[in-house]
Parts: sequence; C-alpha cells; structure tokens
Amino acid sequence: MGDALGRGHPRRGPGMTQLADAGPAPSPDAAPGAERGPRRPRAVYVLGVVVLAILAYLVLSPLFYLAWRGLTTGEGFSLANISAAYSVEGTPEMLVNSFVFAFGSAAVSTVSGTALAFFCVRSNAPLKPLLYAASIVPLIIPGILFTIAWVFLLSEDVGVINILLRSVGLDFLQIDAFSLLGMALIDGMHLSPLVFLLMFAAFKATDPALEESALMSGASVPSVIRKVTLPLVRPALFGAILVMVVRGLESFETPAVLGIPSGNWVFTSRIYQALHTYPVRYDIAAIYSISLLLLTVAGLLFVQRVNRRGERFQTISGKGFRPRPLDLGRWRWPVSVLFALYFVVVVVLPVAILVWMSLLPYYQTPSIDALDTLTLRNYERMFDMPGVVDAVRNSAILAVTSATAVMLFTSVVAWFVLKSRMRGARFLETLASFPLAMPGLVLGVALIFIYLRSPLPIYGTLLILFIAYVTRYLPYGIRYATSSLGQVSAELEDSAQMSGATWRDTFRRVVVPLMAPGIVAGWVYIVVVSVRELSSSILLYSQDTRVLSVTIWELWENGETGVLAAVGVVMVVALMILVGVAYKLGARVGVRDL
Amino acid sequence: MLQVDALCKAFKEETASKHDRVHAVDDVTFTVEEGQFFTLLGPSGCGKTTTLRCIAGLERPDTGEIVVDDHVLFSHDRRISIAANERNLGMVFQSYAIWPHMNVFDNVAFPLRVGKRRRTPKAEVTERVERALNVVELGHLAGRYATKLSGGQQQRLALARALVIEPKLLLLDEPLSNLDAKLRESLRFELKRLQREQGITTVYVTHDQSEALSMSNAVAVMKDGRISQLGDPFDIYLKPANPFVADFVGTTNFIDGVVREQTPDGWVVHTADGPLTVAATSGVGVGDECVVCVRPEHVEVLRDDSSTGGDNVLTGEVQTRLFVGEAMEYQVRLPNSQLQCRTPAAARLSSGKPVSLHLPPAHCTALPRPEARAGSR
Amino acid sequence: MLQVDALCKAFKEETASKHDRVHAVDDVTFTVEEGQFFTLLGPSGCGKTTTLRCIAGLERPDTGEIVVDDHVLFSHDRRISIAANERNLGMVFQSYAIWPHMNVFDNVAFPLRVGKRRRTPKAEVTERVERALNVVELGHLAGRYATKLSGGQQQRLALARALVIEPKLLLLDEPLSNLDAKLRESLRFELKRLQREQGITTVYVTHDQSEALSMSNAVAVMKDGRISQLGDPFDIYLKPANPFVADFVGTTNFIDGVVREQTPDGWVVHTADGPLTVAATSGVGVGDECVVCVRPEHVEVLRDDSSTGGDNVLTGEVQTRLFVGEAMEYQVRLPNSQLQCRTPAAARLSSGKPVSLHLPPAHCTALPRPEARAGSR
Amino acid sequence: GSPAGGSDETAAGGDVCEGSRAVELIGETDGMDQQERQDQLVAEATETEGGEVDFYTEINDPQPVVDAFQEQYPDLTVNVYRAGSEQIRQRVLEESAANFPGADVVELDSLEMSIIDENGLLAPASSPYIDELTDAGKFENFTGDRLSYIVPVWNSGMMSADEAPTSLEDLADPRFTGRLALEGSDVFWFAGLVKYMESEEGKTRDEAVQVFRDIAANSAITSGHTTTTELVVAGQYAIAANNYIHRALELQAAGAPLEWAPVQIPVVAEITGIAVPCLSDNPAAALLLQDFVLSADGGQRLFVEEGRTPANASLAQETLGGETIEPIVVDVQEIADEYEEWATLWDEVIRGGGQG
Ligand SMILES: Nc1ncnc2c1ncn2[C@@H]1O[C@H](COP(=O)(O)OP(=O)(O)OP(=O)(O)O)[C@@H](O)[C@H]1O
Ligand SMILES: Nc1ncnc2c1ncn2[C@@H]1O[C@H](COP(=O)(O)OP(=O)(O)OP(=O)(O)O)[C@@H](O)[C@H]1O
Ligand SMILES: [Mg+2]
Ligand SMILES: [Mg+2]
Repeated sequence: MGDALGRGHPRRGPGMTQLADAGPAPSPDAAPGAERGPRRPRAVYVLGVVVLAILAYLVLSPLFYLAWRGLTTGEGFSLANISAAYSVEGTPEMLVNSFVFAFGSAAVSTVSGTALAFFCVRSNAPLKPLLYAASIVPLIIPGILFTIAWVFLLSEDVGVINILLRSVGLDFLQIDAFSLLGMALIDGMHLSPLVFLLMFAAFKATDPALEESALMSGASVPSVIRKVTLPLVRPALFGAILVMVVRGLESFETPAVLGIPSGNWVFTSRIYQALHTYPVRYDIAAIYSISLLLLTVAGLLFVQRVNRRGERFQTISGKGFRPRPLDLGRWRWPVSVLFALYFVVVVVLPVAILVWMSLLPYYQTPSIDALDTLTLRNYERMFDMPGVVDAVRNSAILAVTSATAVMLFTSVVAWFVLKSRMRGARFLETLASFPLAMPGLVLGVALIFIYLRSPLPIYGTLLILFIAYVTRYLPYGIRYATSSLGQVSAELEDSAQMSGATWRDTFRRVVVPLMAPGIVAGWVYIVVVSVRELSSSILLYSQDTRVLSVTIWELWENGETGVLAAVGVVMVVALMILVGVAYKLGARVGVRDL
Repeated sequence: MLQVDALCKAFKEETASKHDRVHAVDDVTFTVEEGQFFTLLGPSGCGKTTTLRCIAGLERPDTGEIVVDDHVLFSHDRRISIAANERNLGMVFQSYAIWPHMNVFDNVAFPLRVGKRRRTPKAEVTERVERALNVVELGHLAGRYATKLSGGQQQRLALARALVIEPKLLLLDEPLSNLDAKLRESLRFELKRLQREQGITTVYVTHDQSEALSMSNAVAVMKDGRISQLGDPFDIYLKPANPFVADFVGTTNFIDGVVREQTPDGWVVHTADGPLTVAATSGVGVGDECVVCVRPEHVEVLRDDSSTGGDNVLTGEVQTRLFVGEAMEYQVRLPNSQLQCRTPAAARLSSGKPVSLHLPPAHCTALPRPEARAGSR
Repeated sequence: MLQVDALCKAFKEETASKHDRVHAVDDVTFTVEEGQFFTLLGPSGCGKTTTLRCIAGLERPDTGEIVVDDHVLFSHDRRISIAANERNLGMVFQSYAIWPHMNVFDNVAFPLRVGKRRRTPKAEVTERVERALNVVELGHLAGRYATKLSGGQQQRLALARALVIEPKLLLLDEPLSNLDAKLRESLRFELKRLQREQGITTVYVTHDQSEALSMSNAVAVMKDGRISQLGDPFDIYLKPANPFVADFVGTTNFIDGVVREQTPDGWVVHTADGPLTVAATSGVGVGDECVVCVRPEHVEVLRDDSSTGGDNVLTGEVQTRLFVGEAMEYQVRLPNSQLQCRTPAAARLSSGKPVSLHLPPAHCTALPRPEARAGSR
Repeated sequence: GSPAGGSDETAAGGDVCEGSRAVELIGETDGMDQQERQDQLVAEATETEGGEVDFYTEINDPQPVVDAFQEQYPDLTVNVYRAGSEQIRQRVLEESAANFPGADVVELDSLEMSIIDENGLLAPASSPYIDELTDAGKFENFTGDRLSYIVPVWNSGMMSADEAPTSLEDLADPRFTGRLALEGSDVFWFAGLVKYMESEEGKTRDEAVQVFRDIAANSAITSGHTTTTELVVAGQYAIAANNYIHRALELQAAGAPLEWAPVQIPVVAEITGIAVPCLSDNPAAALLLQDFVLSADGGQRLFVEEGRTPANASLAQETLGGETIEPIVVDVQEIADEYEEWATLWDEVIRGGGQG
C-alpha cells in the first residue's frame, strides 16, 4: 500500500494513512482487474461471491445429477439417450403441438394476465376488487381440479357453458375443451395469475406522468397503452412470456387430461410418460428437460438482450413520481363489463363447479334433480381426515418460509444482475432460471440422491422440502425481482449513497421498499404454488413432514373428488384471506398509492 | 379563447386527522384571449401546476368550469368532462415526463404518430420534428436516447415535443427553469414568435418574475390556490394590488407609516425615518396605517458627500453589497429600517459608507398594511 | 480543500458508428479553497452535472484525480477510488432523487439514520430535520408523502436532505431552479450563512448568471466539457477572456471591427458604424480583427433630440422593447448592426423612435474575433 | 458404482442382503409356529429395535390398517410414507443405493416391486399367511396382498344394460363410437389380455393387438383411471373400457348412475405386493406388519371393508358385489421383463385412437 502511494506522487498528507486504513485501494500491480468501480466496496464483492455460491449450489447440484443421468448409460458417457428420446414415432407432430400449445396458452395467460393487471393497477375501472379476485383465484385451485372443472364447463356434450350456448342458439361460440384451442385456453386461464402478479408489480412502478404526456400528445387510451405503458414494462412482460412458454412446454396436467383423449399429443406428454411409465425412464426425461433447459437459456438470453438498456425502463424516478390511476374515460364501463364477464367465467364458474362438486357424493351435471343429493359429508370427511392438521401446518410453514427466502434471496441476486455493474452478473439470472426446466420429480430424485449422502441430517426433515421449494421457485422469484427492480431509477440509490448509506442501508431502506410490489407479488405466487407443489414433495416428505399437496393427491388418487373439491373450496377461501393480508401489509412498505 | 371559471381542486391529506384537505386550487377564475400569452406566477406550492393540470384534463376539478373556444371542456354543474387526449392541447410537464424508452427523435415525433395526427406523412413528420428540435437546439442529438440527456436537454426535449403539435392552446409548466439565460432568451423569443405567427394561445407557469413580466400579455399572481392579482405586466409590477404581489414580483422595500394628509403632489406618509411623499395609494386614505412601497431600482443612491436633506431623502449607511452582474445591490441601514437599492455595477460603494437615498415620489406607493406579511407556502 | 485535476469522462454514444464517444468532461482542473463557494456555470449539456457526479463518486472518471482535504478520493493513476458513501459529501441532484416511498420527514432524516451517522440520537434527528425543513420552508409538510409535493417543494426537499448532513463539502446541482425569486433569495442567503458559519465548502452548479456572480467566490465557466474561464465573479463579468464567456455571462453586444491605433485613452477600433474607442483589449493588437464588447446596461441611451455626434456615439432607431420588471430592454437598429441596451423602466421609448447611443469607452473591450461564435451545445 | 434408479439399474445388488438382519430373522423364524414367531418378533421389535416401523405404501387410506396394527401391538409405532408406486420404487432405490435404511415394509404395485426385486433388495417372502392367498399373489421375494380388477363401466343414464359390450372385440362396435373411453396408461391390462388371447383363444400376437387397435380407433384415450371413471359419471363418456372395480362400486354405493358387467370380458387383476427390504433396520417389526397385512382377520379383512379386493382367496369374492369373477392369471414377472416392448406397442396402439 505504502509503495503504491509513495511512488512519484508528491501529495502525501496525513489523509493518506487514513485512506490506507479505509482499505479499498489496491496497489496498481497487485490485481489489475480487481478494482473496477467506485460503487463496489469490498463487502459487496464478498456478498456477491456468497450469493453466487448459494445459487450455484442450489441450482447446479441437481443439474449435474440431471445431466449425468441424461448423458450416461450403463456403460458410461453416451448420446444414445438423446437419439432414444427423439426417435420416438410422431416426434415432429408432437413438437409442433407442443409449441402451438405452449405459445397458445402463453398468449392467453399473457393477454388476460396483463390486461387484468393493467386495469387493476393503472386504471380507475370500477369493480377493481372483482378483477383482483379474478386474477388470483385460478392460481389457488389445484390444477387437476381446475382442469376437471373446465371439462365440466366446456366439454362438447356435458359442458355447462356449451349446453347454455346451444340453448340460446349461439352454437358457433362453442369451444371444445378437448381440442388444442380448448387446452390452450384452459391452461392459459389457469396460469394467468402468474402473469397477473408479475405485471401487477410492473404496472405499480409505472410513472403516470409518462402516460399523461402521451395523452396530452393526443394519443387515445389504447395507443397510450400500446406505445407507452407496455413498452415501459417490457422487461416484466417478456420475462412473463418466457416463463409462460417454458411452463407451457412442460405442463402436463392439461395436456394429459385434455390432450391425449383428443389425440393432441404434446412433447411433455412424453416426459410425463417417461416419468410415469414402468420402469421410469429418467434418462429420457433428463434429455427432455435438458432440451427444455437449452430452450430456457436461449429464451432468457433473448429477453436479456431486448432488455439490455435497463435505464430505459426505469420509471420510478426521484422527480415528480406520483402513482395515480389513469382515467379510462369512455373506456371505463366497456372494460369493466368485459372484466366482469371474465370474472364470471374464470372465477365464478369454476369455483361454482368446485362448490357444486364438493356438495355432491358424485359428480352430476347441475340440475334440479341433483339438488336432492346435496350433502355436506365431504366437508365432514375433510375435517375428519387424520394428519390434515399437520399437513396444513407443514405446508403453511414451508410456504411462508420458502416464499420469504426465495424473494429475499432473489432480490439480492436481482440487485447484482441489474445494478452492481459487475461483469458477468447477468449470468446469475441465467443460473437462477435453470430450475424452470427441471421437472419436480427429477429435482426430488436429485435431492434424495444428494442428501442421502450428506453428513447433515437434512434427509427426511422439512429442510429438504424447503430446499426443494426454494430451488424450484428461484426462477419465478428472480423474474419478479428483476422486473420490479429494473424499474427503479438508479439515482434513488445514488442519492442514498450520497447520504452516507452503506450498501446494506441502501438495499434495505431504499431498494427493497421500492421493489415491494414485486416482492409481495412474487411472495404471494410462491406461497400459493408451494402449497400445491406435489411432484417433488411426494418423493421427499415423510410421516412427520406431510404436506397438504400430498393429501390432495391422495384424495385424487382415491377418487374422493368430492372431498378434494371441498379442500379446494377451503383453500380458495383461506389463501384469498392470506393474499389479502399480504397485500395490506405490502402496501405499507412501498410507494404509497394516491 | 380560454375561460376558467370558479375552479376548485382539493387533495386529500393523509396525515393525522383523516379529513384534512389541501386546497390546491381555490376558486380560480380567469380568461385568456385568443393569441394571448398568459402567465401564472406564484410561489412554490401555490397551485400553478394543479391549475394547469385541470385545464389539461389530467386532474378532475372539484367544481368549476373550463371552456376553450366555446367548447366546454369541463363543467361540474353540467357534468361534462372531456378526456385529456381529446382536448387537443400541448403541454410541457414540470417533471418533463419524457419517455425513457424512446430516443430524442421518437419522443418528439410521437404526437404526430398517434391520435388524430396519426396520418401525418412521414416526410412531414421528419421535417416538423427536425424543425422543433432545431428550435430547442437539440437537432444534433436526435438519435440519442432520452435517458442520456443532461437535465437541460431533457427539458428542451419536453418543450420540443409540445411545440411540434402546434396546438391551439399551449400549457407550459416552467419549461425553461433548467436552462441558462442565453438559451432561455432564445427560446422565449421562439415562443413569442410562435404565439404571434400561429396565434397560439399560451398559458405559462413560471416562478421567474422577469420572464413573466417580459413575455406576458396578462399575468395572474397566485397565492395559496387563489389569484392574488390579475392584470397586465405593468400593472402587476408598478401597481401591485397588495403587499404580497409587490413583494413577490420583484423585490420591494416596505416602510411602515401612517397617511397624514393629501397634498397636490400626492399623499404625505409619516414613517419612523421621516415623512415621505407618495404619488399613489391603493386602498388607504388619510389616517390609515399603511406601508410605503418602493422598488430598489427606483431608489437613487446619493453619495453622502453630495447634497443632503431635501424631499424624500433618507440617510443611512451601506450594510452589505451584492454583485449581480449588470448591477450592484446594496442593503442600506436607516435609523429605523433597512432599504434595498440597486445601482449600475460601475458605481461601487463599500460597506459601512454613509449614503443618502432619494425616493422619487412617483415611484412610491402606499398600500394597506397586511396583517401577517409572511404568507405560508 | 477540493482539488480536481485533469478530470476526463466520456460516454459511449450508441448511435450509428459504435465508436463515437461524448466527451462530457474534458480535462477539467480546478481548486476550491476551504469555505469557498465555487460555481460551475455553463450552457445546458456542457458537463456540469457530470463533473459533479465524478466528484461525488457516482460516475467513474476516465482519467484524472480528485482530492478533498488531502484525501485522494479518486486517482486514475494510483487506482484509487473511494465509494460514494464513504466520501462524506452532501449532494442535491438536478433530478432531486427524492425517495417516493417516504414522507418528507423520513426523506430528510434518512442521512441521519444510516451509515456512520446511524447512531444519531432520535431527539437530535428530529431537531436537525426540523431545522433543515424550516430552512427550506417545508416545516409544515413534514408528514406529507414525497409524491404529493409540488415541483418546487420536491426541490426544496432535496436541498433540505443535503443540508441536514452539514457535510464538509456540499455539491449542489441547480438546487434552486424551480423556485421563485423570493424563495431563491432566502435560500441563497441560507446557503451563504451555512457556508460562512460552518465553513462548508460548496460546489454549485447553476445556469443562472446572476446567481453565480452574486454568490460565488470563484466561477468556472464551462463549455463543451472544458473550462472556458476560471476566476472571480468580477473578472468573469467585467473581463471575460473570450467572447463565449462575454456572451454567456450576461448579454453582451458584439461589434465587429479592426484595431487601428493605440491612443492614450485606449485603442481605436474601426467598425462599420464608425470608429469606437475602447479602454481595454485582451489578446488583440493594432491591425487585428476584433470584436468590441459592450454590455446592454452600459450603453447610454440618449434621445435623438438631445446632442448628436460626439465620441463613441452611434445613432439608430428603436426596433423592439421588452419590459423586464426593473428595467426596459431595447433592440436598437444601427446602419450596419444591432445593439441591445437596457434602461430604467421609467424611461420609455416607443418602437421606431430614433435614438443615439453612447458607448462609454471604459465599458468597451476589444476581444479576438472567434472563428465560429455560435458554439454547439 | 452407478447411481440408483432407472432402467439401467443394477444397484448395490446382492451384497445388501448378505448379512442382512432381515434375511437372518426370516431364516430364524421360518417354520416356527405362528404364536412362537409372533412372540419372538414382538420381543425383538420392542427390545432391540426401538418399536418403530417405516411403512412405504400405496394403500389409498393406510390409516385403518395402521390403527388396527398399533392396537394389536401397542408398543409399536408405524410411520407411513404414502405415495404412488413409481415414487415409492424410486425412493427405495435411491435410499438403497446410499445404504440408507429407509423402508421396513414396502407395499406397491407388483410391476414396480419386481424392479426393486431385480435389484436384489428384497428379503425372501415369508409369512404364515401366504398359503391363504390366491396363487396369483405368490412370488419369491414379495407377496401379493391386494388385487385391482379391471372392468368396463358405463353410465346407466346414457346406455342401457342391453347395449353393454358382449366381448372385448365388441368394444370396437360402431355403437360406441364417440362414447367410449380407453384409459391410456394401462399397459399391464393390455399385455395381460393380449397374452390371454394368445394362450386361451389361439390368436396370434398381431390378431390380438389388432383387437386393441380397433378399440382404440373407436374411442377417446383418457389419462388416469380416476379421471376416466369420473368423466363417465359426469356423462362425458357413456362407457369406459378399463376401470377399477372398486371405484365403480364406491361410486355406485354413493348413488352414481354406474353399471358394470365384467362377465363377458376377461378380467385382468393388477396385483399389489408387499415385501421387507433387506436393508430394513426394524426387520422384526416389519415382519409383524407384513404378517398383519396378509392375515385374514387383519389387513385382508380391512381391505374388504374399504371396498378393495384382498389377495386372500376366500375373502376376495366378498368384495365384488355378488359377482363371481375369476381373473385371468398373468405372469407379472414376464410382463415386467418385457415391459418396454409392451409399453411401446401400447403406445402405438393408442396413438391410433383419438375420437375426442
Ligand atoms: N449516460 C450518458 N450517455 C451519453 N451521453 C451522456 C450521458 N450523460 C450525459 N451525457 C451527455 O454529456 C453531456 C454533458 O452532460 P451533463 O449532464 O454533464 O450536462 P450539464 O452541464 O449538467 O447540462 P444541464 O445544464 O442541461 O443539466 C451532454 O451532452 C449529455 O447529453
Ligand atoms: N396529489 C396531491 N396530494 C396532496 N397534495 C397535493 C397533491 N398534488 C399537489 N398537492 C399540494 O397542492 C399544492 C399545490 O401544488 P402544485 O403542484 O399545484 O404547486 P405549484 O404551484 O405548481 O408549485 P411549484 O412551483 O412548487 O411547482 C402544494 O401544496 C402541493 O403540496
Ligand atoms: Mg408546479
Ligand atoms: Mg445538469
């Protein structure tokens, strides 16, 4: 240090020593690249390394296992599995179907989720609470129930909606659930809450002045939305689309229930089959998920590329930022009617079917006769079931802790990705997105593999489930975190620094509160989906760590659809309350609405 | 052209008691004639921006009426409220509100690519945008992203975007506050030219008195949401209706006194520092308490060694001096008060020097004494 | 106290050719003494903000060195770069950068609740915040959310936040641009007081010449990233080093001419409108082409009916007049040029009137003729 | 070594069972009389083992069995892990590969069980109750404890009994077009029936498969037995070719308009097996539990009460609602060995279907 300062520099006052104590001034010949920016004191580097280590551990360990399984046969490394996976008859059609389905359902969920979020956050549309409910409820209904409920609503013969449409002579509006269109529609509606929550956070951060100035330029409300509002939330939007497409490619509840009967085989029905056949073809499943992984990475690179000029999306500024709804003018009522309709279709009908199912000993098409058989037995059964209390408790603990952990962790990761200006920080985002392509079952197997060999007593405890959930939901967390942090203008952090705030102060008191809408939305999403998480839970739970989703699965396996529907109804009610509370609390943290 | 009638707008205040309301605009009424340049002037937080936003249709007034060219844009009683994008007004936002996801050119071209102007031919768009950019001297930055502009460049961009529409009514909210004097001047000139050549009516918000006075056909001085005085610049400056306006529009010296008698030359006011003759009064008669107002630049500074005594001459000593470019400002201590005066920069007096001040009666006005002079902001 | 040495900062320009760079700050060097009030003055986009951000540590300079109080904050050669939050400076951002999720009080209290000042006792926080808020006249809005403030109130909030720290070095980026003259004045006064009483050194960015001249101990006039002249306010105003400074710092008339001879009174310059005697020159000798600079307020306007002819008297006619509050500004057309002059408001001349102008030699300066006077911004 | 799981598994293999206490214990107790065996096992379970037993099972509702067992042996506690066959199998394989003593008793589909068996992880089948079971349930290293009969079921509101299929081939009849559902994961059923047709009806493999091709072409392929039966109840399909009999009976009992008549079509019974892994660290308690499940007045009786078909030969008939069903005998081991071929074939068959 001394030589560094001494060399040929006449100015060398008492301050120098002090400076040397302060630290961050490496000698010039020591590590040329080590010191890159004034904004990155060493502590932040340490944190960065810790974050990277945790992330790599969580993500790469199962991934290596996966790759190893995919690329080895009994005899060692081999590409045989790849050809086995892709040489199945009908692969091209399946691929086409898959993409049609994935993009179709992504389109449905993106459009509906974005529209809902926009009108919920940024407009003065009446009936906002309805929109809000409409947006979250489908997330809460267990997937298989949602799909079944929709079969009962939309199937050609017994579908309530189709029967209604026929009776009023609107046959041409019928949509068959058992078709690619129906599949995309139903799956899209089921997944739209994910988009809704993402966009909800993004729209919260839009500076209304930008829309107002577009209005003053004479733009109509639709073109304001198209040319200003949406481009400004592009990172969130593209992120959402990416997640939706990948999810669509790997979702199998809908393709299985609706696709196979109609002959619409999709790619993931193959993974599903590979995983649900005897003996399970983990190797092939692994190949499929590696393909999916490559696709995810490609998609993510694309998203990162379109979003690369981050400052163009920074809308929470420190000057004149004043959140307020946009006056829809004459669009107010038409929009509201449209969304009331959506509400009826996506929330009221499926939930009604759910309630209906829960009140019947077996399913009957709604009719007067059926009313005689109504019974509350299913609810009694539900409360009598042994272990339900424990399962609810475990699920609650896991949901809350893993959602909290994921959101806190991904917020930090997002900060590194977007704000640290560290080289290669983008890679963290890619890394955190990997689990998106990993089927839950495979993740479960990988975790068993790892923790059976770990000296730490993690196997068979809640902790292993916690690790599984955190890993599985990292990709969602990172999307929520990056898209909301991307909208926070850098100068707000600058001004905190100028106030003398350390990194921690800045992060805790400025960054996190400003990201609050995204953090809360992500938290809500993870809480809800982790209550439903089955595919890795079922491998990892044990007597003491039963979770609710296993109970749900058992009910389904046992054909107790009535009780299951009852559970679904109770979940909808309970989680709605939780979500409500979360938002009430969340609203205290961030920028206040007007 | 523009009539604003009994406009009121209050905001909810969410502190302690729930029912507090901030009366941002409180019964504001004014008329702007076709082609006029109308200025809203007032201290920070007095409701200028809110008034402008109400006219623009971005804020929904609580009561009142806004009429442009016989079109009712808003009327509380008649339940009319035209949407902002249908009012066809141009506006510069105080916070600029330029779109970070577009470059400079696209920001300015936007108004020509949407709404009713959607069909503007491409060549015309280019030409008009370039013209607007040149006016604000940003022509060479057309391709740069808006986020990479300096503060002043952003403000000019906001101005260009409003100018490119050439609207009938232009609403400008402190459009030049971040610009240097040279640029301000050339843009003021440009604004005036547009106004004259295209008959654009302008409502201008500024905190800069000299800007307000030099550019406007009419000025409304606002205070706490209300219009304190409305008139042409000369009236506002030379015949302020109340001490608030006198004080706000340029610096003014206030000397407390009582009106003693009316003479052919005007009124005689007795002050603690001696009797003063004033040529004009407003709202005070003989026997009333009053304040005598005189502007610093009207006070003649006589070196004390020259003639002393005489009518309306007070003596004191220089306390501080301030160099403001084209002039020197002095604070002069009188026995019982303090006066500010301004002289050409060349005539330098140093602190502590005794001086005589001549207050020409023609430039002295007696106004009613305000209860509490310091208005809350 | 503050030494800035050979500071350079260029930004990548991402238009067309990839390798374009904007040299926002280009070899800037200056020193600010302890307790001084130093002003950066310059046209929009000249690099003032960037310089300030480099000092603050928010922007990483390409080369150069920044030293405060013998602490090297940044040195490219020595690879030193102290983090912004460890430099212990106060700053007001041109874009305010106030936190929208906090109320007014919390915004100001923030610096006292984080970092090294974290342990400030609660009572002291309250007291200091309230004091800072009162200085900027926002005391009554302490509980209001930052998003609900008017533009000027936001700016004052930003100022209060910087003042509350009472740092050794205060960086102010156009902190008063959205405030009215009264408030500006009282805040300027407050800033001066702080500077004097607490010995705070201030680097002040402004576009307002009179502010720069009246408040500063030293002024650096910047242009295109470089310092064009550095000196005390009198020098800058009265002895500009080049026409750019002369033009920029207050309005100046330029009359093209050639220096013909040196006389005991000064130099004689021949111009198209007649010979002029100037008392001072800078960088030109006999025979050189030059411009004669004279400030509008130094031009004496003589009604044409009074004496004509005489030394340094030009005749012309009034073209336009502009009322700027404490004065009238006239554009006067001469046979071959145009002059601007400023007289007390009371003396009114109407357009078209013939006038004679006296240019006192003492106020005329001959400067080298610039190649292209209109600098790009 | 290679990791556990997957088709290429040849896991830790025989050495797991070598020196295993479970195998030893089975040797010791083999041939003992019932009471003696029970006493020794209880003594060892409570004294040396700690009184716990880990039970991995796919029984729908294991609670009655567990409760009854714990009532009989109050000193023993059963920890249940309930999951699907694949998951149990996978978990057992992974645990064994890591030498982790997880399961003490496993109970899962015989196909999956045979994978575990192939990996040499199971102790020999041993129980005094094996003799009471149907022949179909007897294996070397595990024992069938439950059967799931697969039958066609129709919605009586949409189809009358005289429309009922008269034979397997009859399902291809046009009267079912658009009304018939075929569950698409039933490889075992398919294989069983094809083999049956080959051996009993003298058809060639191709002819037998063609029967299924015709059926598939006439039906909508569904996924999941529960869903399929549910959709028949709801009226989405009039009839489904392959359903679990116990589901139909349950729904019938609840009043659903369901009917089934298996008699004309050969019935395949899926077998669920029970076994004690060599790695078990509570082998005594494990054997007790296994004995309990297999005993007529223990688990077998409870299965009947739950509406499931036990492997106990005499109890089985009680569960079939008065029908007499003689399931066809299927060689589980053989199908397990050839599974991949069967799966591919079946896949191809149903891919020809799709009458949505
Ligand atoms: N991030 C950036 N990328 C590219 N160019 C930039 C960037 N930031 C600033 N510039 C350019 O650098 C120049 C100097 O900018 P700076 O903000 O320092 O100007 P300024 O003197 O503060 O001007 P103003 O008075 O308008 O605020 C400007 O031309 C600006 O457009
Ligand atoms: N949304 C709001 N909620 C509550 N109070 C508000 C809101 N908007 C403005 N105000 C308050 O209303 C008053 C008037 O605000 P306005 O923005 O019109 O002031 P202004 O005259 O433009 O001031 P400036 O010159 O500082 O911009 C201010 O006191 C401000 O704090
Ligand atoms: Mg304002
Ligand atoms: Mg700037």
